Amino acid sequence: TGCSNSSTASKSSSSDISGKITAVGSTALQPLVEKAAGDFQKDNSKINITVQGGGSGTGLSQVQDGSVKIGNSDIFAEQKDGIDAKKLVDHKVAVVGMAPVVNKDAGVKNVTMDQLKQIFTGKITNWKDLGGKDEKITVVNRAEGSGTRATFEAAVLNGEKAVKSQEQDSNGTVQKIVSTTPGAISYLAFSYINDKVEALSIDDVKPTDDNVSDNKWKIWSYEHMYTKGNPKDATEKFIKYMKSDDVQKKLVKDMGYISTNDMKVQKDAKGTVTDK
Amino acid sequence: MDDIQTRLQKSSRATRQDYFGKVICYSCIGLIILLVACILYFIASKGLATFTQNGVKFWNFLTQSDWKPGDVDKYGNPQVGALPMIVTSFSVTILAALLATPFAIGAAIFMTEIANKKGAKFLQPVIELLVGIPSVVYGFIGLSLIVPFIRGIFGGTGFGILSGTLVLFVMVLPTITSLSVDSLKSVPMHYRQASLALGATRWQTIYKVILKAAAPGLLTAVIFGMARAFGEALAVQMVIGNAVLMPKNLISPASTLTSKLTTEIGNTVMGTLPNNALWSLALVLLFMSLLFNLIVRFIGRRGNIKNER
Amino acid sequence: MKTYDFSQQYINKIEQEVALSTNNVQVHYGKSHAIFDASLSFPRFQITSLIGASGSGKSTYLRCLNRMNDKIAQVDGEIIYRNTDINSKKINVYEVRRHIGMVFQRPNPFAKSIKENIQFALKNNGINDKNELQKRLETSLKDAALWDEVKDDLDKSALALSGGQQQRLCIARSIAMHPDILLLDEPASALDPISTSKIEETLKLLSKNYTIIIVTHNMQQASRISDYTAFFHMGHVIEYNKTKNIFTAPEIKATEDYISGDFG
Amino acid sequence: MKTYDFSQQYINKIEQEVALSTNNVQVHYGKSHAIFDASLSFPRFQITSLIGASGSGKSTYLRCLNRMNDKIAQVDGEIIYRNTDINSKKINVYEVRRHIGMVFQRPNPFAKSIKENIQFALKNNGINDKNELQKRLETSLKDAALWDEVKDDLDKSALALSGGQQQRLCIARSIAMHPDILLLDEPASALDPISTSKIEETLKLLSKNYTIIIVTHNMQQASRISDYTAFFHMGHVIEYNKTKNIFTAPEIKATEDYISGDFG
Amino acid sequence: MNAKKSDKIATGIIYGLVGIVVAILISLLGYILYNGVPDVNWHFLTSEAQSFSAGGGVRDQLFNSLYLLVLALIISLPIALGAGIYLSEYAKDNWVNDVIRTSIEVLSSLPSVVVGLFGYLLLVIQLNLGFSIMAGAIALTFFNLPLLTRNIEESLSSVPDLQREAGTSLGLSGWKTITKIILPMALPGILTGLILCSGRIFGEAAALIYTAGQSAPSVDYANWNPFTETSFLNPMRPAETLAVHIWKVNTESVTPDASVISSASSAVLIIVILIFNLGARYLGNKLFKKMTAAK
Ligand SMILES: Nc1ncnc2c1ncn2[C@@H]1O[C@H](COP(=O)(O)OP(=O)(O)OP(=O)(O)O)[C@@H](O)[C@H]1O
Ligand SMILES: Nc1ncnc2c1ncn2[C@@H]1O[C@H](COP(=O)(O)OP(=O)(O)OP(=O)(O)O)[C@@H](O)[C@H]1O
Ligand SMILES: [Mg+2]
Ligand SMILES: [Mg+2]
Ligand SMILES: O=P([O-])([O-])[O-]
Repeated sequence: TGCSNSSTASKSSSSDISGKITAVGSTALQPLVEKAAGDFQKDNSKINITVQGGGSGTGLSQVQDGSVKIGNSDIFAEQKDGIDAKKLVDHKVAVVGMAPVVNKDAGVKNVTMDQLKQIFTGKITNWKDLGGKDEKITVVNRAEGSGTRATFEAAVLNGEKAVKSQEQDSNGTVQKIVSTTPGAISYLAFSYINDKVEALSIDDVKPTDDNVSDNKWKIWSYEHMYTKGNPKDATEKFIKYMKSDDVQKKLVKDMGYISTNDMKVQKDAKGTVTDK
Repeated sequence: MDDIQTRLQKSSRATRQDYFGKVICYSCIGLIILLVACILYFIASKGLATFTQNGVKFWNFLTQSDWKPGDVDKYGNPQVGALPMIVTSFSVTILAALLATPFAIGAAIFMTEIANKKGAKFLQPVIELLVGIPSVVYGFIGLSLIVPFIRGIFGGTGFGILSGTLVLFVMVLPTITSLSVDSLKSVPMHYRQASLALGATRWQTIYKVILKAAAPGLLTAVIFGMARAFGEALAVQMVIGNAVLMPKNLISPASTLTSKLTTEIGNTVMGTLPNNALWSLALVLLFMSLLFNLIVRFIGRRGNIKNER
Repeated sequence: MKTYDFSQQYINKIEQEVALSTNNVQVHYGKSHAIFDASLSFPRFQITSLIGASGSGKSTYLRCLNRMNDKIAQVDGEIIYRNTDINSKKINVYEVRRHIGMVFQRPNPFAKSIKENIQFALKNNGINDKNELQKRLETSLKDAALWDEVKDDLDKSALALSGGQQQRLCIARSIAMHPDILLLDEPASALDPISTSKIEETLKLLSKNYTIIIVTHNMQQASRISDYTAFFHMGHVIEYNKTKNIFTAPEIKATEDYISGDFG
Repeated sequence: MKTYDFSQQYINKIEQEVALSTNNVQVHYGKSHAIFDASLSFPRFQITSLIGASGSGKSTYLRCLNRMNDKIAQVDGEIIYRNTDINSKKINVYEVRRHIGMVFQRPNPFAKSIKENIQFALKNNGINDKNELQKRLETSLKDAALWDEVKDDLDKSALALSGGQQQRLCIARSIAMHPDILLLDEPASALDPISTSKIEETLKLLSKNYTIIIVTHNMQQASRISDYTAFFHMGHVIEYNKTKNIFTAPEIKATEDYISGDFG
Repeated sequence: MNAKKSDKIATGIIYGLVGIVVAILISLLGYILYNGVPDVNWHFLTSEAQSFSAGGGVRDQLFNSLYLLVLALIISLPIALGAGIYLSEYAKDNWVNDVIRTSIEVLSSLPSVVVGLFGYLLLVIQLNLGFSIMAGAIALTFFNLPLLTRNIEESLSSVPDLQREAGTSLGLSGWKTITKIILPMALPGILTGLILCSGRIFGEAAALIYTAGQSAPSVDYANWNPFTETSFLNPMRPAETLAVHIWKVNTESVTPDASVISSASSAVLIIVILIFNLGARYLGNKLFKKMTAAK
């Protein structure tokens, strides 16, 4: 569009770099990037950043096509069919932990990893088998292809297929459904867990940031910002800003994410965890 | 010869105005046709790719009930079976229309034939107001009121076709009502006079004369209502359960074409089978609404008296 | 327009049996007063014409007689039919209209076939016998001088008829109900002379068994067919008398002026 | 209906200047043949009546004369106006209609004020002078015998007028355009005798400067005002002659029967 | 008495149906307003939205909704008018026009997401409009066109032919007759369609997520030059509408007071629509009276 660089002359700027960045993709990451972009533009008024959602799949395919500068994703590009990960450069900007959540009246607070797997593959169907109430288990899954689901299934299901069940595509809806449907179970990123739902411990490990940082809590993933090839100019500057302490120490925590700097381990695209 | 004679032969301002008007109108309709063609081409090219490029068999797509476009079954065929969603979409649309039509037409009759001016004046803006409530809001109200209500009465989770139908019922009610009001209003006053003068009661006049004369318009209203029900996603998605299962009853979780489409589209990569498969759903949607249209048109034409001028 | 003294009135008392009469009927459209104190009696089995200039209130008055003004205008006063005030709230208006039929100035057939136009109201009134329906269809169309033109095409839409044919259909539709009284509001203003004279003959014949009240602009028509004539002027009934008297020796100047205006 | 020999015709040749004439005009509505071979010449500055039974094609023929049947019916043959065949494709129909005005059976004023009804078309034809507009408004309303009734309320909606007033407004609207020829399709069928006679006077006056063709059901009207009369029967022009001759000594039996039907 | 009885029964049933409809309408609106209105205050209406802290408002979203409405109507109304006039005045009764009518109706049943994605690929990417109000307005036009066109066509056809004859016989062009005589008479009907469309624009989320976008960058309400980046009138900026905002806080937001924002926004939306509807009706009737000299 023709009107991107005509106006900003009046404001003082600490940088000469100008340009227009569009970042599209993961809805989970969107608020963080949006807020960071707002702060960033205060000092870089010649750089115009548009942040949009659309889903990780959209983010990855658009950045691969070159339609946008940055593709936000909850999963590794390698995990997504139809994406040529070699063309893309990964910038991990945060870590997010996920936990199984159940409706409060299920009466269960802790499960083993194996029990969890059996619930989601449809082998355990009543909470009383887990020491809870005599109530049918209603599994609420995330949409196929969602980053959260991919992470959850990689950590829990061990290659087995999930039972056919309800599916929802957003964290907010899942949270609402689990909190209002008796016997419901699903999983959420830590940031969406509140006191209306019960977050389960697994094998007596609590879902906390600390437990994620040393991989005691196994269900976690990175938030990625992908660029096509190495980022240049404005994009490079913005991504650098995302990784800076300004963002990592404050915004990331505010949003309920874990800073990559705090992690004691690292994970690769195949899910192998190694010490940092 | 004279002035008038030459003017008869020459074009005038009126001719130019008419030409101008025609150009405008034809270009507008042309633009719309172009747009429709574009969208159709776009959906068809993506939707058909599932069958042409990804080798899914069309018949399996229509008749199987496993939907996991990312995976293959034990014979190595992609699992792209849309039957449960087709059935569910049909069910909620038809049920919602069946439920809403009597209410909508009742309300429309009330507003045009029975109520005094004040009653109609009050009802009209209220009904139009409902059109503007975002789907999400309907969805959330459905989730917080209708789903627990159904759960309380019928047991189960409360998610399912019934909840979807009820939400859609409320959503299409204003559309059908206000379009019905328009078509009832356009029935000439003298029809009512003629019928009343013959000693027909108000109901006989409404039922046998007015509704009959307004039938095509009422059908159009219902079509638009069904179209809205059909294309609705965000609200239905929250209350129908979104499980790709053959609906066994009205209260088990199910999934419509649109809810599936909306849920998954952002998580798939353009050009891959999971993405194309979703566009195939959109294509089915398009065909279904075409079908509805043709059926209703057919009914409408039969109900109409011939050689009217 | 000349000015007359509207308190001047000549209303003849009917000595015969009265089929319908009005006492002090007043009509208001909102605030405008359209009919002032109309008190007339219509003799049984006779034809009465209502004449008067455009806007004088003929249609308004006529429409009161079978309650067609309900909801449109405010009608006060009494309308007596069979010893009952049919202008009262408690009255079943549908029955009133069934016994007091009406034909309008502009033809208003339904968008249905010719046959259905006639049989619609009959069926509504519980006449379902095929033979009876067919008989009424035929006789009413014949009486309205339409049968010959449409007999081969009874399933054609009524809207495909010419204006004149449409009006005759409306008359047939009314006659088919076998009403007691027939009100007609300029029924022939859209008809050619042949159809008009046929209709007039029909009305003449019908008047053996029906009481007929007709609004007309056509002085000849009024003098030809009607037994009594009422002259309306600006909402007032100025003169009411035997037609003969009205046309040959009107009592009031306004009537005379109007009548002669036509022949002048 | 009686059967006549339609090949029997008596068409009088006009010796005066001719304002408009048709040669072998045929009209088809789809497959139905509504006008057969109508060839008539209308004398300048005279009034010609078209009479005939309902459905005989009078309106259909009249509507051809200013191309109002375009799109509705298939019209073949020649219509000659100012040495030009105005039934040809190349003709500017808007100019035709501007010079050959028309008034319809049912009053059709625009849903605008009385004033705008008259001035709308004038303005569209480039008449923007305030005085001229005002003058035409006044004279046309006066000519149509409506001025006195509406002069205080020219901004009132035309739809609030009575049927008769509406029709007179439509006549005024046409006259205001200063047409060359004026076509009227039963313009007085909705009018009372006083307005009718005013209109008739107007037409008489207008015929000094205009050529007038009028469809009417009213034999008296035809005989009172018109110089020439054409009798239509089932789509054929049966007889065309001086009005005097038609009404006193018709050449053809069908005409005689029709005329006398009215007075019979 | 049979007919009279059935008249009574039918009237009773109609009253019953209307009663239920009214009950639904009232309770629905009551529910939304009851939950939302207590949280609507001046601060809420005039402050910016917050991503993850409480106390955010809907100033920009509210403005965006209205601006988008205006733009969408500016684009779709003329096209729908042209097309509606074509269908009611020029279209002959043949199969071509049947196909046109059907395809317009089919267009109206497309799910919002599909239109949104189509708009995204065509407008945002292909035509390089970016996520912008303009792209959103054009996408919404796809929805509006069928409903508006149909509505205009019907309103025009319900004007009696006598009026067309009147115009034609005075030597007016068809176009003048249609625009100056028929159209004003059809105005009340057209208005209904317009209001319904506006409702749809206010309430639409799915199609806008991919076109107008879901972020509301802060804009300068003092900058009236629509060609500058920061102007609130700039049609090329991304713009989250109220409906999209409601969707976003409900689905993905981590704002602590998400439910408050959502219900308050819904209430605001309803009030705005109400004001808009009444205003449109008032102005429409005034216009109608002015153009037709009706009292
Ligand atoms: N529906 C109405 N609302 C308001 N005023 C009306 C209505 N109908 C008629 N009027 C007015 O009442 C008066 C009487 O009208 P009415 O139609 O009874 O006259 P009429 O004698 O039948 O005239 P015409 O011969 O033209 O039919 C007129 O001034 C007319 O303008
Ligand atoms: N639009 C039309 N489509 C088809 N047929 C028509 C149409 N208009 C008129 N006709 C037919 O053409 C014939 C002539 O009709 P026309 O209206 O010219 O008769 P008319 O002499 O004017 O009758 P009237 O005195 O009743 O007005 C009639 O049979 C009529 O049914
Ligand atoms: Mg009258
Ligand atoms: Mg005619
Ligand atoms: O963050 P998601 O990809 O699971 O929506």
